[in-house]
Amino acid sequence: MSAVIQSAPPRRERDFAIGWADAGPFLALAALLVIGFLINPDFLSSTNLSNVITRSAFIAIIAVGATFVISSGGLDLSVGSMAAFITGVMIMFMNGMVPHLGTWSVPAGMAIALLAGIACGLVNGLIVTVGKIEPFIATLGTMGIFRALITYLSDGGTIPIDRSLREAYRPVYFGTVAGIPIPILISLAVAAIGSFILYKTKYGRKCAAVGANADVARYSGISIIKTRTIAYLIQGACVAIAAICYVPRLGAATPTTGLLWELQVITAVVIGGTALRGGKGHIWGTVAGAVILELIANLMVLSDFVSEYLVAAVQGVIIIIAMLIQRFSNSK
Amino acid sequence: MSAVIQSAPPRRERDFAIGWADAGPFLALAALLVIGFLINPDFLSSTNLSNVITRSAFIAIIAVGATFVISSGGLDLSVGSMAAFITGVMIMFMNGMVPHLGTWSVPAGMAIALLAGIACGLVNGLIVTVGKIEPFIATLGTMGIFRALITYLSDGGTIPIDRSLREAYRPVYFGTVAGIPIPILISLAVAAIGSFILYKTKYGRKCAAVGANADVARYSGISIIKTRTIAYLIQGACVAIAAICYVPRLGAATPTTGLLWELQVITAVVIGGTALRGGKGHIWGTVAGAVILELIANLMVLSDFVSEYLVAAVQGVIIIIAMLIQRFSNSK
Amino acid sequence: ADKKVVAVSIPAADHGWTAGVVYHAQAAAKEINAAFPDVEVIVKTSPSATAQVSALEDLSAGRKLDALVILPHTSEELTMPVKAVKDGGAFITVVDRGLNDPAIQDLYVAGDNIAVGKNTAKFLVDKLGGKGNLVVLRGIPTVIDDERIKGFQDGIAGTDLKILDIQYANWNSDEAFKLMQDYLAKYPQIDAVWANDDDMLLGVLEAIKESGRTDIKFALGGNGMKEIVKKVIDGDAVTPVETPYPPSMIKTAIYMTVANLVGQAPVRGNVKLDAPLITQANAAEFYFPDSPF
Amino acid sequence: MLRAEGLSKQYGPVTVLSDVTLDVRAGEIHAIIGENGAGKSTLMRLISGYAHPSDGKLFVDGSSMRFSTPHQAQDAGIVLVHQEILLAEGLTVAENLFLGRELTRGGLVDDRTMRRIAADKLAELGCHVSPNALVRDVALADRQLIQIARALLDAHKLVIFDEPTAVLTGDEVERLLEIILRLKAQDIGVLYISHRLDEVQRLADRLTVLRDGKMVGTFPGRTLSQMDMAELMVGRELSALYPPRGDMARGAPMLSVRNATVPGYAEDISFTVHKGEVLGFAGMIGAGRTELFEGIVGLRPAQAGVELNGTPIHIRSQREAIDAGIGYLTEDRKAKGLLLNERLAPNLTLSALQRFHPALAMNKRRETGALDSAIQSYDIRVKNLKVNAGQLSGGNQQKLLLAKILLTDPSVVIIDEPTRGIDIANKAQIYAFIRQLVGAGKACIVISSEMQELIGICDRILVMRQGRINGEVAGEAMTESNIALLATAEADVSRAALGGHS
Ligand SMILES: Nc1ncnc2c1ncn2[C@@H]1O[C@H](COP(=O)(O)OP(=O)(O)OP(=O)(O)O)[C@@H](O)[C@H]1O
Ligand SMILES: Nc1ncnc2c1ncn2[C@@H]1O[C@H](COP(=O)(O)OP(=O)(O)OP(=O)(O)O)[C@@H](O)[C@H]1O
Ligand SMILES: O[C@@H]1[C@@H](O)[C@H](O)OC[C@H]1O
Ligand SMILES: [Mg+2]
Ligand SMILES: [Mg+2]
Repeated sequence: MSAVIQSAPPRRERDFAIGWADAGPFLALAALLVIGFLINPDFLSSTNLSNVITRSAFIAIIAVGATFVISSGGLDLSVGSMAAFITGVMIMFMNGMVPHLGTWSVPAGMAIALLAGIACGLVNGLIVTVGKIEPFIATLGTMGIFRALITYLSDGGTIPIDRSLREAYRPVYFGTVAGIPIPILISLAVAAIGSFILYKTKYGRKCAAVGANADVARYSGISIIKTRTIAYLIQGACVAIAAICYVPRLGAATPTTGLLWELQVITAVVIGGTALRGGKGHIWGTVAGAVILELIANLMVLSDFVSEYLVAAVQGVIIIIAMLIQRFSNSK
Repeated sequence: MSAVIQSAPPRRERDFAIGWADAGPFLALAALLVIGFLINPDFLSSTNLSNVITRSAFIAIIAVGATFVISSGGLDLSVGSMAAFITGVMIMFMNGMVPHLGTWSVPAGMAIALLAGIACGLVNGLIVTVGKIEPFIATLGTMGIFRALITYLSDGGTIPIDRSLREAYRPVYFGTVAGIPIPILISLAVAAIGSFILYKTKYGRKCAAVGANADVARYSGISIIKTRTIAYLIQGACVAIAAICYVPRLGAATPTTGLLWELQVITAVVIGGTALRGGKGHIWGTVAGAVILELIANLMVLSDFVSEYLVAAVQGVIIIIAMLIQRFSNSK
Repeated sequence: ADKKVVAVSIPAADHGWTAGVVYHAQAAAKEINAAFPDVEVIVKTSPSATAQVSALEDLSAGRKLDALVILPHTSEELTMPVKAVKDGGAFITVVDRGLNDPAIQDLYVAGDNIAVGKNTAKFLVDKLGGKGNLVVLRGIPTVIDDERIKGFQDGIAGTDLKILDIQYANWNSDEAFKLMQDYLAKYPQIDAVWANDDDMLLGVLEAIKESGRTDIKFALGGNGMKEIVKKVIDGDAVTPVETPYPPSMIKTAIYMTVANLVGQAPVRGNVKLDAPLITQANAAEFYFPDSPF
Repeated sequence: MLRAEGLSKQYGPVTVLSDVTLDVRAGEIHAIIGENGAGKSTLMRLISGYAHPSDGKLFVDGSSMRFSTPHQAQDAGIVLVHQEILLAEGLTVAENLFLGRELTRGGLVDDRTMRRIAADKLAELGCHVSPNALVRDVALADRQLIQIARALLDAHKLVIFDEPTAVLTGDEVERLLEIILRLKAQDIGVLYISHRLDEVQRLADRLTVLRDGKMVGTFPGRTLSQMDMAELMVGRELSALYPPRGDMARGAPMLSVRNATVPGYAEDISFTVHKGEVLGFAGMIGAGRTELFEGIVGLRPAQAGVELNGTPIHIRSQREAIDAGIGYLTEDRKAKGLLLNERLAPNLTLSALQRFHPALAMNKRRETGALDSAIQSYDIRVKNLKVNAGQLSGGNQQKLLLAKILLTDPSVVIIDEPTRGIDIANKAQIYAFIRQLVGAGKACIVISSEMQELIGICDRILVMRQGRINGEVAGEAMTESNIALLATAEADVSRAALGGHS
């Protein structure tokens, strides 16, 4: 039977093609940079760009985690309040440890933050997978819970980081390595690890399969519960990393820390090209999405012709236009 | 092949199952009433219940519209700011008309509100369908736009309704017919019309079909663009009706009117049993969902043992438990 | 055993200042409930104006209120609902953000927002010699915010102080940090910054510190947050003054309301807390290291 | 009545159909045959408005037509029953049947009438699902019947069936063929695609053969033998369809199942399959075969005592089954087998990911190698390796799925409908393959709705009826009539008929 003559040999897979479909968010980003420059040349100044990209790091880092969750068919509305909660727990722990550990309480606090993040992710994951509750509702519930916990921990006020730790910890947000701000480096590292996991490991395949068609995944011997739960764990870890970078910025946790971050995070993921209904995730697109959002906000301040009342409107319009650019560039 | 021809035994019917599956939100509602009574017997007093249900009317009315949008596979994050925007436009129009129309400017204002709502819905619908932008992003964009517009219209302050109209307009929220508060009657009417449209008309079928499987719908000659756009129009009209009921309660439009309603609305729809990924919508479940949310908030006020800081946490926990009750009751 | 019921309705702790309000309200309730056996003070927080209206309905549906102490989320939206409570026979105390119809309140306790803006402005006019570039961060769209901005604008009127830019940062330190970074990128020469709330000032200071810019002579806030008052005490060069707007005004209001109820002294009218400039000289009076705010 | 002239279709740089000319007369049954991937479904999609020709013309009753939507084609009287199921799973059977053309009374949808008509139409086809059931809950075969009923709801000039019988069993097939003959009698044109050449032989007035996207020719029906047709399709001589049954003695018990119960579907089922044996499972639609095995491999709740190579094992999930060496190939390749929007390689390796991850990272070269060899050994016809699984022709999807399961290297292979939609040449190849498997010391269970296929390749056949095993046939007793009897009649009756055998 194998003697069948095959008329044309199949074409080899070409990997560039993938890159092209992914280009949407980067094109939108480029367009934005050009527009920004035309509006105000200061926009492209290195201080400004570095400020903006550094600021986008939190959202980018959290959004890398969200790419996993969304890719696996989930959603997480709790990331903003989770960030606040983790920040609070971390600072309280560090402050408490100062008498014993001195500045070593900074790394100890980081470890605690990671643990707390993973624990929060686990809670979300289990409610969604084992409890079988629609992710939107489940994480809306935990969003309220985490937010209330930080309010409770802080007595509604702020939890400032101990003075003696400030200077030791400050560089994590304000420092640079080879001229590049540390949060940028961290977010690049997180994205690199994220894309390695998503594109190169078994788990990444499982994640995309579960999001694309849960039945097919199940029939292929993939545990949906495990895969989705792990995605939430990754999300929790990413939130913790973002919190770790965030703390030195203002040096305190407050009940408003991370407010509405969830919306920005989801927006970054979607602008980046990952579909909300699950399936293939686009880590680098997500990062571009996070930068786009922060650039738009920055552009609003730098440009002079928008009334302060209308900033949100112009922002909305630009987001929609950015999506149109992307849509347009993707439809060959 | 075989000559034996014998029909297979008829399959078991599953007619009851449909009714039973719908019962989930109502069971959760019942459970909540019992718990509420145990916590504070005042909870079941007719004044309290009538207050709570009246209040839930806005969310219920908007959520009926959202049931269409979500059923057709869309999502609308802009409803809260749309409500604020419509309220503002309506009040400004009414106030401006007082010299010419006297109290007749109230019905005129209502007409304008409806028009404005439908126009907003049209904008959302077209961006999503013709612009082919993921609904989450599109309506997040318009959410910013509507919010900014109301801030702009009100100059950052409030747009109060003209004193001379207050008394004429008041009954729309505070009046009763046969002892039943008018907003309850209106929301029942909206839900009844909604379920009529969704379950008894061709359009309703199209809506569910588009949400369940867009390809199949398209192949069946159903226009996805038209169907989804109409869903957004219905959503706009429902927001307008909610705004109309809402104005006499607060007497003004402000930049914070309707803040975060979108989350409550979506939660009501999902608690009501409609899946976020689209398909069959459950109008009455949605209404029950809206009442559940408002009851939980009410319970928080009536119960005394929750620290004010933890209210959101308890609310989150109750929402998750309500979903579990529902899930449990649905799995035969 | 007929207790007099005093309901306290305030916004949820959504930023530092409101957190202070919640703290002081709860403290007052605890103290009074312990001290006066026939008075019961119930504190309820609400995350939005709508929720606050609901809370009023809920509080008065269950029991008869003898008094209501309210810090309204927004003025306009709460006016009618508070009137409804008043019609039910309760004594009404309004705090901070006023109602639209002053006839409703029996007692009004508030800070002077116009003065907050004006006193800060006057200080800047004075120190900068009536000349210079300013940037301003404002809170959320409310009357309070408007008044402060208006007071400030009145204060610099007629001088050569110029407001280069004014934007919302929602009384949020994070947003203020970003906004200040962007102001710094946009304007090469800024003489002074005014954030109309200390939460925002924290973000502003961090952004200035990080930029290393030295052209900014003053960065001022307002509200009397303990961290900022401490700076004034320590003689900080960039933040040498502050205006008070103490969240403890809620406690004052609750005590006055209870005093009225238990009959020792009928209390009516307006109490306006001054917003004098806090300087190194008087700062100690305004410093409460144990308060959360 | 319908004339297609010089139709061509390209997807990007790939030509899948070139210059096909075809005409269908009223009252004619015109069959289209060809190997998997020959372009049959593509041609049908062009004719019925689901895809647009790159070149060529369509004439209906002499006037030139261009369909931009299937709906327009339907208005012109042309309707297609898809090879792959196209129904909205979240809606009920009746709602699907009438989707886009609901009956109304006084402007309102008239559910009662629609349900009644739906039930009648389905009963005509021998399908007894409730019109109120959600399509999600009905078996695959029933879904196919629903699709057919949907196409037959309105009167059309031309009805196109793309492999309507692939998922049906004898009973339903008979009924469908009757209905097709009735259409012909009503002067309606029928285009009929099937890999079951016996059906083609019975029905076709004329038949058109496609090979690799090109016309081989149109021939008068009934004059060609099945072997002739097959050779026209593949362009060379074919050997026997079924491989010789090895004279290997059946080995030790490999997998034995005791008292398996899948609530609602199968009860108290026991059987053993031996090393080197092909065990068949026959039964009518709804007999519960699929659910039985889904239960055994941990895909649905079930109780069963399972022994593998004499060791009792407890399987709670598909993963555990795969790891234990039991592979199950689903009958529903579209919804449960393949990620249609994913490339071929990730689909192939999805059940056996471990193998391609020697270390942390995936070994891409190994994966590409696996795809190459799967394409080679299963003869997957694909012109462009960049396509998604959903873009493969139906038969080639089935081959990819088979390759996917076998990549896990199971010792017991359970194949639910192994040759669904596979052309005759490849069927032979798959049969040979199954023989090869058992020859190599594995055991194989084949669930099939094609009795001939079971008889052709199995050593032994168990027949299920209403969730129970109703009898067993082996050797000489493996005849269609015996199986049919066991599948439909009470055990006692059938035992009597079989002379006490089993
Ligand atoms: N959307 C598409 N993009 C690229 N190639 C496609 C697409 N659809 C079909 N093809 C290719 O066209 C060829 C013909 O497919 P078609 O489905 O018409 O075959 P078929 O004759 O129906 O086969 P089968 O008997 O297996 O159903 C295949 O090689 C298939 O991969
Ligand atoms: N949704 C359902 N609810 C209740 N019973 C069902 C449902 N779907 C199928 N059944 C029943 O389950 C049994 C088995 O169904 P199914 O048709 O899948 O069996 P099968 O033997 O695998 O058929 P096939 O020949 O298609 O493989 C039948 O008795 C059928 O009536
Ligand atoms: O909440 C407001 C506070 O932040 C502002 O600074 O002062 C007035 C308050 O109403
Ligand atoms: Mg085909
Ligand atoms: Mg089956």
